[in-house]
Amino acid sequence: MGQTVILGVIGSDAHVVGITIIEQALTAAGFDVENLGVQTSRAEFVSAAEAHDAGAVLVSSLYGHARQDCRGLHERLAEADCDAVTYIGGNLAVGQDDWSETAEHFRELGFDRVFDAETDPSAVVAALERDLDTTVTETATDRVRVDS
Amino acid sequence: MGQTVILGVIGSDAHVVGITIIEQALTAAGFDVENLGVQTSRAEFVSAAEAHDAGAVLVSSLYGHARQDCRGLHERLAEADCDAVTYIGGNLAVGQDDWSETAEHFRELGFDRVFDAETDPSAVVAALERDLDTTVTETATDRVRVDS
Amino acid sequence: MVRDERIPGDQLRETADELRDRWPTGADADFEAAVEFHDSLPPSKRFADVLESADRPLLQPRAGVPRLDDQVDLLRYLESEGGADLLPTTIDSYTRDNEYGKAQQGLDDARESGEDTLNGFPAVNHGVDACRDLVRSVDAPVEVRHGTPDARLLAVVTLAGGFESFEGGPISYNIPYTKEHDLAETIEHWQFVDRLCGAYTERGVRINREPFGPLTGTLVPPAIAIAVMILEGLLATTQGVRSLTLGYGQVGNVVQDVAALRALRGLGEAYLPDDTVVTTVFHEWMGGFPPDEARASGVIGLGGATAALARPDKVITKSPQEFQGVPTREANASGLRTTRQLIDMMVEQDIVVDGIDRERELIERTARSLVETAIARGDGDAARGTVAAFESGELDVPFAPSDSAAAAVLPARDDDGRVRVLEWGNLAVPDDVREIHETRLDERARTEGRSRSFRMVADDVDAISDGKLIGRPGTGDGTDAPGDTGGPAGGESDAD
Amino acid sequence: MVRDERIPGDQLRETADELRDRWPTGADADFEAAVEFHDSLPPSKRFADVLESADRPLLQPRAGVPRLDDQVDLLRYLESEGGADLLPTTIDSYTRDNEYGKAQQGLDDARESGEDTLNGFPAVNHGVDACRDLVRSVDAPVEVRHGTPDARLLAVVTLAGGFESFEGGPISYNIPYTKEHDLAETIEHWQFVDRLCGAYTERGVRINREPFGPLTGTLVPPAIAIAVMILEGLLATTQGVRSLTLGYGQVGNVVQDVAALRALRGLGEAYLPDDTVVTTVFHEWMGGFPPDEARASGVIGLGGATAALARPDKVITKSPQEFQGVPTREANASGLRTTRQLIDMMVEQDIVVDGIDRERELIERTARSLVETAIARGDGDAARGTVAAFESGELDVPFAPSDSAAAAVLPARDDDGRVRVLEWGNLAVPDDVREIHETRLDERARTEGRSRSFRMVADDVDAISDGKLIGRPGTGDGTDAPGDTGGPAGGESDAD
Repeated sequence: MGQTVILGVIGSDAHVVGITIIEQALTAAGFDVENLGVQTSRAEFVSAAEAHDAGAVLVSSLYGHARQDCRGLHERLAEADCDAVTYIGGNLAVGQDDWSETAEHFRELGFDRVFDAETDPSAVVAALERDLDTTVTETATDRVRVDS
Repeated sequence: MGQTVILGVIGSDAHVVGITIIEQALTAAGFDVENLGVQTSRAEFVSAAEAHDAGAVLVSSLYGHARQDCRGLHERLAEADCDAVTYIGGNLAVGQDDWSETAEHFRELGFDRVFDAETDPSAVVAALERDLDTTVTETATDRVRVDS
Repeated sequence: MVRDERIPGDQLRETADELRDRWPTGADADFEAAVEFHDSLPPSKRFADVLESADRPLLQPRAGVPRLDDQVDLLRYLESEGGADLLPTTIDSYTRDNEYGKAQQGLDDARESGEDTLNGFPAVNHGVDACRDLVRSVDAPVEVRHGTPDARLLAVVTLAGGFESFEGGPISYNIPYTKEHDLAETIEHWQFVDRLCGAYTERGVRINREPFGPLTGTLVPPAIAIAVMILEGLLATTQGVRSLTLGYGQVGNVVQDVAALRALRGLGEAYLPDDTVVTTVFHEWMGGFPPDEARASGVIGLGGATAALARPDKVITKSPQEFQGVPTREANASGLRTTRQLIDMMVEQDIVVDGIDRERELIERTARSLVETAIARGDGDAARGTVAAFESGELDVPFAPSDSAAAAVLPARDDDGRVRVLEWGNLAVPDDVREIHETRLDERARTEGRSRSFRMVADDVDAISDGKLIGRPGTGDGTDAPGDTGGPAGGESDAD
Repeated sequence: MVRDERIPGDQLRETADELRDRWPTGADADFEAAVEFHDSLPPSKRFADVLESADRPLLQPRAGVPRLDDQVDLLRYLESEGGADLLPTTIDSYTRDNEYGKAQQGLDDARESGEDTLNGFPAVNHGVDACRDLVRSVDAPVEVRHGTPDARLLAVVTLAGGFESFEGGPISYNIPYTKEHDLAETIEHWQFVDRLCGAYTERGVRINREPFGPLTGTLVPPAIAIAVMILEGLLATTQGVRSLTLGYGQVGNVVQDVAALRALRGLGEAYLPDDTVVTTVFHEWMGGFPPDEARASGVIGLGGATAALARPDKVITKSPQEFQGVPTREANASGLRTTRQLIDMMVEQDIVVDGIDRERELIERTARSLVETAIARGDGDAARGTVAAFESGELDVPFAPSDSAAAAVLPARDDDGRVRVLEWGNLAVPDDVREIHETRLDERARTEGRSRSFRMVADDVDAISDGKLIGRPGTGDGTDAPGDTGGPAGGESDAD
């Protein structure tokens, strides 16, 4: 497992502000980041993870269709022998669903961590530092939201 | 019948802007005006009309209780041998009543002219000039509202 | 004869005892117990301290319903959903007329039927304990807002009940509100109220007093409002008031409103004793509102924007339902939040508008002339002088229904929308000030191709409710603006 | 290779013929008949003339529903109840993706079920006659608003259908809207659209073109938006466009917004040919809105106030329901009326704000540098240069999803709330301009006691929806503001 972090907005979603900020946070924290941008397909996530020997795949979704968009992603990653940790974050369901149920759903799909849209990027950085067991530049932990 | 114009807001009504403007319009047109102000009782209208040998009594009402407030006014004016013409103007009924019905009601009470709240003061001036058969300073007829 | 002199302590007690006999609840208004109750309140309910230490304009709505539990619910709602920083309790009309029997009937009816037949909270009838329950039940400080010429018993009960701010004054709650109340007598009544506040102040309970700045609420020239504020402030401080919030009602011209608020603060500090803390309150537009919530929100938005520029200590907000009378609590909270959004988006911006100092200087010079003329008419006594100056018309308020005022002054907007004086009556202002006003009004007359006349006044009174600032000919001519709900556009709003 | 050269007439006809074969309704788009239809329209429906001759800012909402009769009703409502001066027809997403088959399915579904499954008016599917019915059914001129990278067939049908204004452009409808559209190809597509407008113009039907100024709608530094407007304006005029409305989206800082609108107009007139009439359009805040209609009305109020100061030719209004997506027609009309009230109350006032010229000079200098760098990269050719400058990142748009832009630029507000550049990427701006931005951002960092970092960006993106202008630490931290309807506060709004 490498150290590169793959980042992208899945499906037809074009919300770019959130991953732009996450990218900045990860880069500032010393990670190698490959930002696939908005409207990224499952296949693009998988091939990027393969090509970069990714340590982590971070999926963003803000437009409410994450369930459909993520279906089969982990199977394809497994087929590609990718052992990267996977996170997902954003507005993960349409409407006012119960969050713990939503989070459980995505954990069952295979995501190692599930973040809501109010998550501070520093929380993602901290999680990655633990999960990738790497030493990176120290980062402040000001609360910053990533809901867009 | 004299030429003095008696002016006042009847009942417990305290809306003063309208009669202030009417007073200005009449004074500018050359009339002698006795402004009784707000919260004027029927009795006060009658005694002022008597005292000044009024040519006209102008009643203003903006708060919706004109029907009750005017009841008996004309009988008392007659008792006092006052032959002044009488006008009423303002918001003469609560809510969105039919105007022609409202106007008819006040004519039946004895008012010679009935004006709504959108009336131009110059229309009142013109009516008085006809009714009092007097020559007064010419006045412009810009449309001015008297709804307050 | 009324004099601007401090009421002796024994006379205060004697009058208070007399007043307390006028209605059964008066008996519970024990001064010592009241001081103890105030002392028990947390710092967050100390009205004067909260207001005077704020680092941004605090927002306060108007609100009053007859029943205690409803009033508690309403105020809590305005705190939580409106973000109100300071709370009001608006008193009903019967209480304003000292008709406690009728107020009782209304309160009993409301309790029985569940319907509100009173237009406010009858605090005298509720009595001291209910007032304390109210004060205890909310988080923010609460002020008594009313419109009562003789508010002595109301003050005795509500101050004992834990309210720490009291609106009104002898001029501002007489001249715009009543026809026949004698001004000298009203001054004496308010000397009692102020002296009572002073008595609390001496015991460490610094009651905030707030003269009502908007007066008749209709195109009041700023200098007139400010002169009244200064005179009421002088009368109040004589009686021992040490926390004074002077008021001003928005006229809608940004430069003039900012200039007026600065003049108000400046003259307040210049004329009032050093041991008095002077703050300012800005009332969002008090004249006629558009009969449409969207356009009303625009009027409120301009109020918020002006407050962000002028930074008064407090803003009294309006609701988008202003046109139709008493707003729902939701609309009331909306007005608070629209105002808050404007202030919070603008208050950190460095927006310096030209010409404010020049307008401020004009306002200050005019207000000084009015104040000093009044004091001179009383041979140095502000109370006697106020009565004399109103009698002579040297001090005057446009559209005042009171027999105590000449009401000969008529205002009109100039070509820039600033409120100027069209008819002066006997108003005591320097000739050069008059010339400035007349020149400005002539400019407007030329722009509009008509002569300077009362028709401008009539047009201006309706302009904002018709969707404009200035009543130009050919606009506001009865053709309904989009969103107009029909019905005549009311050009006058009941003061407060 | 794309070049900024006029498409020859025969090539225009050839491409038009090809496009008309792509969907059955194309056959009805006969150019001569279209010119005749435009000639038959009354002066009040001539978009360019109405806009260019207005003596006050005209208001225009956004609105589009699938069915023709509903669209007619909606537009009539916005005219009569909102007082809209100019009307829109917003096109659905399938049409924006050139998926006319899917749009047809959506339209058929809407007609059958009565429910709207499309998010706009599928004008290509409706065809020329239906568009003419729409234009005939309303009183004001109508513009096509969309977001389509390849809008050629849409232009063929809607211009033949009597629309006289067409929004968008090769940069502004690519960079903020799509990921994979090639910029050079999009420029070629828009050269066709502009050339078609030019063909109408030559025949006396002066079609108005409106590049989309707000771009990504999220803290776009004014100079970047203006540079894009100038480049799109140059490309359009090459093709014969003679009525251009350049756009700018409110950032919320009054001085910067007024300065930007003046810079936009000034540079538009400086760079574009003399025979082109340049007007400006101000978009009310395009970023995230507060999840509360009252606070949203406050944001709209600031938009109206800014428009009153800056006096653009047109204002695109927002609705108080912006947070929840497509507004009801009532809310849409409300946004119009709130804006109108602010403008009409303020526009006659002489409000001169300090510092606008200084900010304008900074914006103009920066925008000139961007424009001239782009043109230089194309050896004098604006089309080639635009592609090259975006590829090198010398021209860049923050938060751009497009692969054609570096999207390396990151904006943040300074201590006064003005949008500055935090991360420059390769943006082609003079060193002294960079220094000014950095100094200002350092000031903010000092005020907030934190380092200049992307965290400011994240905080600023959410600030207005959280009720502030500047994202200070310790504010907007997830504690709900009064009136918050719950749910995460969306920091981004879909562009247009």
